[in-house]
Amino acid sequence: MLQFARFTVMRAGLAFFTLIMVSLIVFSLMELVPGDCAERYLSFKSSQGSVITLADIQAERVRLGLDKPYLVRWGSWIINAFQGEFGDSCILRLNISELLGQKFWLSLGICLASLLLAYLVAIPVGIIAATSKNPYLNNSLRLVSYLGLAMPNFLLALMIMLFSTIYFGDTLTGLFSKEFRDAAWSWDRVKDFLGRAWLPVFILAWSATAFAIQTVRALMSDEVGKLYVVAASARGVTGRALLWRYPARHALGPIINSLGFDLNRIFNELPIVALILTLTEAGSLLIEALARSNDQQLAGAIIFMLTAAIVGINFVTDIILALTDPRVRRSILG
Amino acid sequence: MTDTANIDVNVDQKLKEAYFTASQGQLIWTRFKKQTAAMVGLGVLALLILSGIFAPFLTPYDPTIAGRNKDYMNGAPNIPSFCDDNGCSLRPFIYSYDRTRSIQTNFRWVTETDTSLEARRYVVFFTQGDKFTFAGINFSTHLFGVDKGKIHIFGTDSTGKDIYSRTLQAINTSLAVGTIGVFIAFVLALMIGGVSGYYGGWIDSVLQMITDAVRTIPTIPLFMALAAFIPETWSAETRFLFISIILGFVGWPTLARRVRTHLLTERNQEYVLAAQLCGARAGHIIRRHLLPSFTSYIIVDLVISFPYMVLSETALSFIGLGLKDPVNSLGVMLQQVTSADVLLNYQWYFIPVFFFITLVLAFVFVGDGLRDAADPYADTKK
Amino acid sequence: MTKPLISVKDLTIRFKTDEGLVTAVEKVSFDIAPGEVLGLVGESGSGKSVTAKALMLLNPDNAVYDSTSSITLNIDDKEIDVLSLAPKDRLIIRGGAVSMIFQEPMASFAPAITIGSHMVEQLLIHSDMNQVEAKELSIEMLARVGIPDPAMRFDQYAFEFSGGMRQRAMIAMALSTKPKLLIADEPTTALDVTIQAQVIDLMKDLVSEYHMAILFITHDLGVIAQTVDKVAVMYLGTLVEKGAVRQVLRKPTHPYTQGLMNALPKLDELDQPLTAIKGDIPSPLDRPTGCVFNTRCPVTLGEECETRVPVYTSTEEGHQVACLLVEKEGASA
Amino acid sequence: MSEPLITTDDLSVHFPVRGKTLFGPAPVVRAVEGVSVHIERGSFFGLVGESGSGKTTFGRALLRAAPITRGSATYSDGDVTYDLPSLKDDDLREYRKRAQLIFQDPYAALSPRMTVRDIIAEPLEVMGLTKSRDETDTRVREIAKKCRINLEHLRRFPHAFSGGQRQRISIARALVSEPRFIVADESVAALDVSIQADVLNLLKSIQQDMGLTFLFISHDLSVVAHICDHVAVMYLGRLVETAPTRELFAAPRHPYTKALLSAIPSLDPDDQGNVQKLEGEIPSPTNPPPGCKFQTRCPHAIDICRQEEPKLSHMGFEHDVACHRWEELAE
Repeated sequence: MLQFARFTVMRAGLAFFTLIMVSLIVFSLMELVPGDCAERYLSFKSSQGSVITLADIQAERVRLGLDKPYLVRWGSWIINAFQGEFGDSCILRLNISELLGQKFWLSLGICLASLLLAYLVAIPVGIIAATSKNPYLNNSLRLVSYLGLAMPNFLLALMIMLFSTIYFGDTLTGLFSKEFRDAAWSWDRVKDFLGRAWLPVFILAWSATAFAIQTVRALMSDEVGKLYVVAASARGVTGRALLWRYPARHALGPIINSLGFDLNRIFNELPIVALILTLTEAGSLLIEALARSNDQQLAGAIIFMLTAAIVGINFVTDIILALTDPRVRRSILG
Repeated sequence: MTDTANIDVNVDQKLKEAYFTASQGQLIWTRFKKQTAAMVGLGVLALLILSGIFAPFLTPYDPTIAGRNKDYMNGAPNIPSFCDDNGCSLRPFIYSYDRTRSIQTNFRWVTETDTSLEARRYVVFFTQGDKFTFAGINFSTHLFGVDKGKIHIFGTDSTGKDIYSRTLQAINTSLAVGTIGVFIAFVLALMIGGVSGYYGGWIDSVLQMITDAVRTIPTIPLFMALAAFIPETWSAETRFLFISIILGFVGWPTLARRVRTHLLTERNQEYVLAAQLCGARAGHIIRRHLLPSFTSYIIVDLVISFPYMVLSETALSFIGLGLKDPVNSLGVMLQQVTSADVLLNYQWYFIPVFFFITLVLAFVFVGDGLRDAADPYADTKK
Repeated sequence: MTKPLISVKDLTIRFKTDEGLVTAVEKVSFDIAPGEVLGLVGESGSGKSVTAKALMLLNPDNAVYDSTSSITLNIDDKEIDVLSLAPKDRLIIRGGAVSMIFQEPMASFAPAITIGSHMVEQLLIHSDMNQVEAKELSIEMLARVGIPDPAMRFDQYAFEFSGGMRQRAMIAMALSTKPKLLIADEPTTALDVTIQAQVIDLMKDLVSEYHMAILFITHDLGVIAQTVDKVAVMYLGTLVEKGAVRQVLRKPTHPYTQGLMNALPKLDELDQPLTAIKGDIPSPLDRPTGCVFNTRCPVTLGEECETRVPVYTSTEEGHQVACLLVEKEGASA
Repeated sequence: MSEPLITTDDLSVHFPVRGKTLFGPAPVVRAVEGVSVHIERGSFFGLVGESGSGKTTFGRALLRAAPITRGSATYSDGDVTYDLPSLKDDDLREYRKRAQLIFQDPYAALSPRMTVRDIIAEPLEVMGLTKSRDETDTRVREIAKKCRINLEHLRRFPHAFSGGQRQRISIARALVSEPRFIVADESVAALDVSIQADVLNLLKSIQQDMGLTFLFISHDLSVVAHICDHVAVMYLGRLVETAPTRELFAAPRHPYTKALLSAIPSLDPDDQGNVQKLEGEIPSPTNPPPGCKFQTRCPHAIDICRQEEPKLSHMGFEHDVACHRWEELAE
């Protein structure tokens, strides 16, 4: 038990270290970008008609603490970030945590739902692909899963949207119907949300499923060929027990292990799908911050939070593995 | 009877000797050739790459605004035919058309084709047309064209640019972006993964931590953040280079991990120890043992990571952060299908989409086939 | 005369590969009586494992059994035609009346399932025991094969066992359903010699206690000498010699068996030089015609050996040899 | 008695265990602990032990392929003398010409990407022993002929060969630089019996032809008995007994050697062997028992065995044994 606690603490330390590394990378990249927050905000102001002088920019810099050395700023940024405080957005002048708040969690929820959907499909399909001896079934499953790779999410999203516009007259876009957009959470709003959220979830799951099928298939093919499966069938274990209790169970570990990186891949697609489906509630900020307004504070905060979510998932999956897989447990506990 | 048997034995013997003296590369190729899907993929891929490289020659018009057909914007594809009501011709032809737009047509373009014999436009080969530079030399010969007017076999876009010409050009660009991206990622991966795998120990641990940290950052959001700051003043070519470089910079960690794993397994092979026990220096071991054993894996890795580079470029261009006119890329082409108008009225915009899907599929199949062929256990799995 | 427990006749197994059909086993016939231990000896590529797996229909799907092949299992006055068993009837040869232990005990236990869970699962499949009874019997079996603290070991995983303990657990598991025939595929090859001695002792004890028949597969003639009643020598998919263990080891008659004996370093004859069998074992892909051993045989008759497949000649009661030379000598004598 | 080629004194090889230890000193595997042997010039020296006995590590330490933690090891062939633990650069490279290794696994030891000719020629090229390609080819052919490799096979790749042929290629590579000392690590263990005899005979004839000194590492006592002049037995990193082959097999003194000998199954079905069966298994080298390392399995262990580690004592003509009770037990 003590060793397990030690492992948890060490693993948490590693996650923490990763986050710090990530924050440094993200922060540095944001810094490398030409222009800083003061310039950006004031140039935005000037485009609105205000008259801005160099002195104004300098004053704004001092106010934002941009005159301090790089590492000091990173330090204060990271300390605040760990408290969930990202300062104010460059352009919108609003507190980022408030701005993101619920929207971030909605995005995360959608991504996790896609991940879940992807594996709900991929695990049975991958297992069938790995164990079936029918070459036609195998090849067609392979082709379908490759199509998932070759047909990018945004194209699929687009197609679905266009078709639905033409044939149903509903764009299926957004996460809420108009009447619920700014309403408080209620049962109806939840229903409305679910009625609309399935599309982004489905689209994000599309290529995630293709990836997941490949992973499951490869892992299962490895496991199925192992001697312990032959030994089990020599003991009279047959059918589903032979499949689930033996290779499937042992392939599960690496799958759980890869969940964090799968989430990473889904996050990759999120902004693009959000853009097409005009997921204003969840994704617009991302697009807005990243692509439109060059808001480095906001962009940094979003990327940092996404990464934190992945690091968190990786941490959780490692702990789950350590709890469930005796081999991992052994290597930890010695 | 015995003679033929002897010949058989001889042939058999020769085949065997060929197998025995076949190098790893030849063996991989033999195994690769057995996979139909991968071979088809390779054929398609070769075709696409070649048509990308020779795009200026294979296409009739300049793919940029310079080559546009002012009189045929958003025009439907012209399909050459051999026969019509007026009889047949050995030379394929298309018809002349006349496009009008007025209040009667709701301000839409309406095309009237003139199907009379005189209005036929015959397809001609090796015709002179727009100038282009290939390998530093100026040319103006194109594979085909028509004797009068213009031919657009995939139709034209809203500015009158020939979609066929743009598509082939786009393949070229996307491949180039992918190549530069993969190359940069590969060089980084080789350096970082190589150092990590060759030295091992704490250097390895630290580098692994950094690689893992970089790997957790979702690349496209990061990429968007970076690409968004590309100054508007940059030329299309500079943007192109910059985007390829960014693609390479975010793509290295996965490759680096694989390089490291290969290196670690390879380094502990007994034949490497045998060379060390001969007193071979690190340089000799790397050159003679590590690199050769490595190349097959690296090629597989590169081929497999290529479609992801192309996909990333497409995604970026698609949201308008990537390449811009006059540079055509598949992403730019894909971006144009985003309006409902296209689906309803100008379906030929979707033609490049199929090229894109085919290109990615071809890469995936070839990569898969190569991986199976290079897998040393492929034989024992039978 | 009692019926043999299992009777293998003309077993021919080919594998479908990219290079066409590859013959792994050709016309192998042997019987095992109840309580008898038959040793199957051969080097790599001799097809001994393929033969053993055929008894449990464990060969991969690309294995083709020749139509003349038959494997008959006689249990409780019932004759079971193994090769035509439908998948649902295969329980009897898979852990029921026939059990198997493998060369690599580490790889034959699933790494994330406890030893006990493996054992209980098998008992639940093959008997009408409940979970508690199955666990009791499993612990009892673990104790019987000499595993200390069996109740604790029951809940451990294969990687927590040492090599010898794993093989003991494997034996305990194989015997828990009281099979009539135990197939032991190189059970001691992966073990150190002192551990091998322990396992052999254990197996000898268990044979007399459970009165079961064993098909013992190994490449080690010493192990054969110490464990079996009868021996069958395989070379490149063919049985070249079979007989009682004393007959075969003291009077090896087939040139291959003789060659094996001469090639084996013996502790009590340190001065005798080792005589290798010339050449290499041919690949199953180019199986020699005629007598399979003709490419390496020191006393080959030339063309006749290359063209004619020898039939079995009895040199003494129960001792059979497939060699043209022996055939001729027998005829002239 | 001829001069020793290799002399070790108290040779030890320790490896740190790589693992997740944040606190406290890293545990150490004492793979080889305090081994002292003499390997005479021109002898065939056998090293026997079960898995985990440290025999492979010892062999590699003599080739400087494993780090020597403590003790001394000297190589002396009459021309040169090297102190192995302190060998540096040039001397080390010179030593590599004189000492070579033959591996166990004939499949892993040959690079699949080089032809047989290139594999055998590699040491010559690396060590700069030949000046021209022709000279290299001549040397390769000579040695290939000696190892009974078909000269037409030189342009083939290793995948064309069976285990026995590969092992001959491996031997040719080790011999091409004309070394004086060869470590053969389980070099016949992976081979079938009918092939094994051939390779053993080849090794023996080459040793006599070229006047080589062999350190033959094996787990198989009967093979060692046949080919070696002198045998050393290792258990858990320690040398427990060493003697000329005849002497050792006729009168083993250490209880472990006795058990090892009696565990070999006899070819005679009626010879059940004199019962000397060992209980238990070899302990882990990370956590060896106190006192005599064999005491956990020794049927004769008494209190002193559990407390004090026995020293190697000289008990007769070149016959040493490390046991507290060998004298009583001999009676």
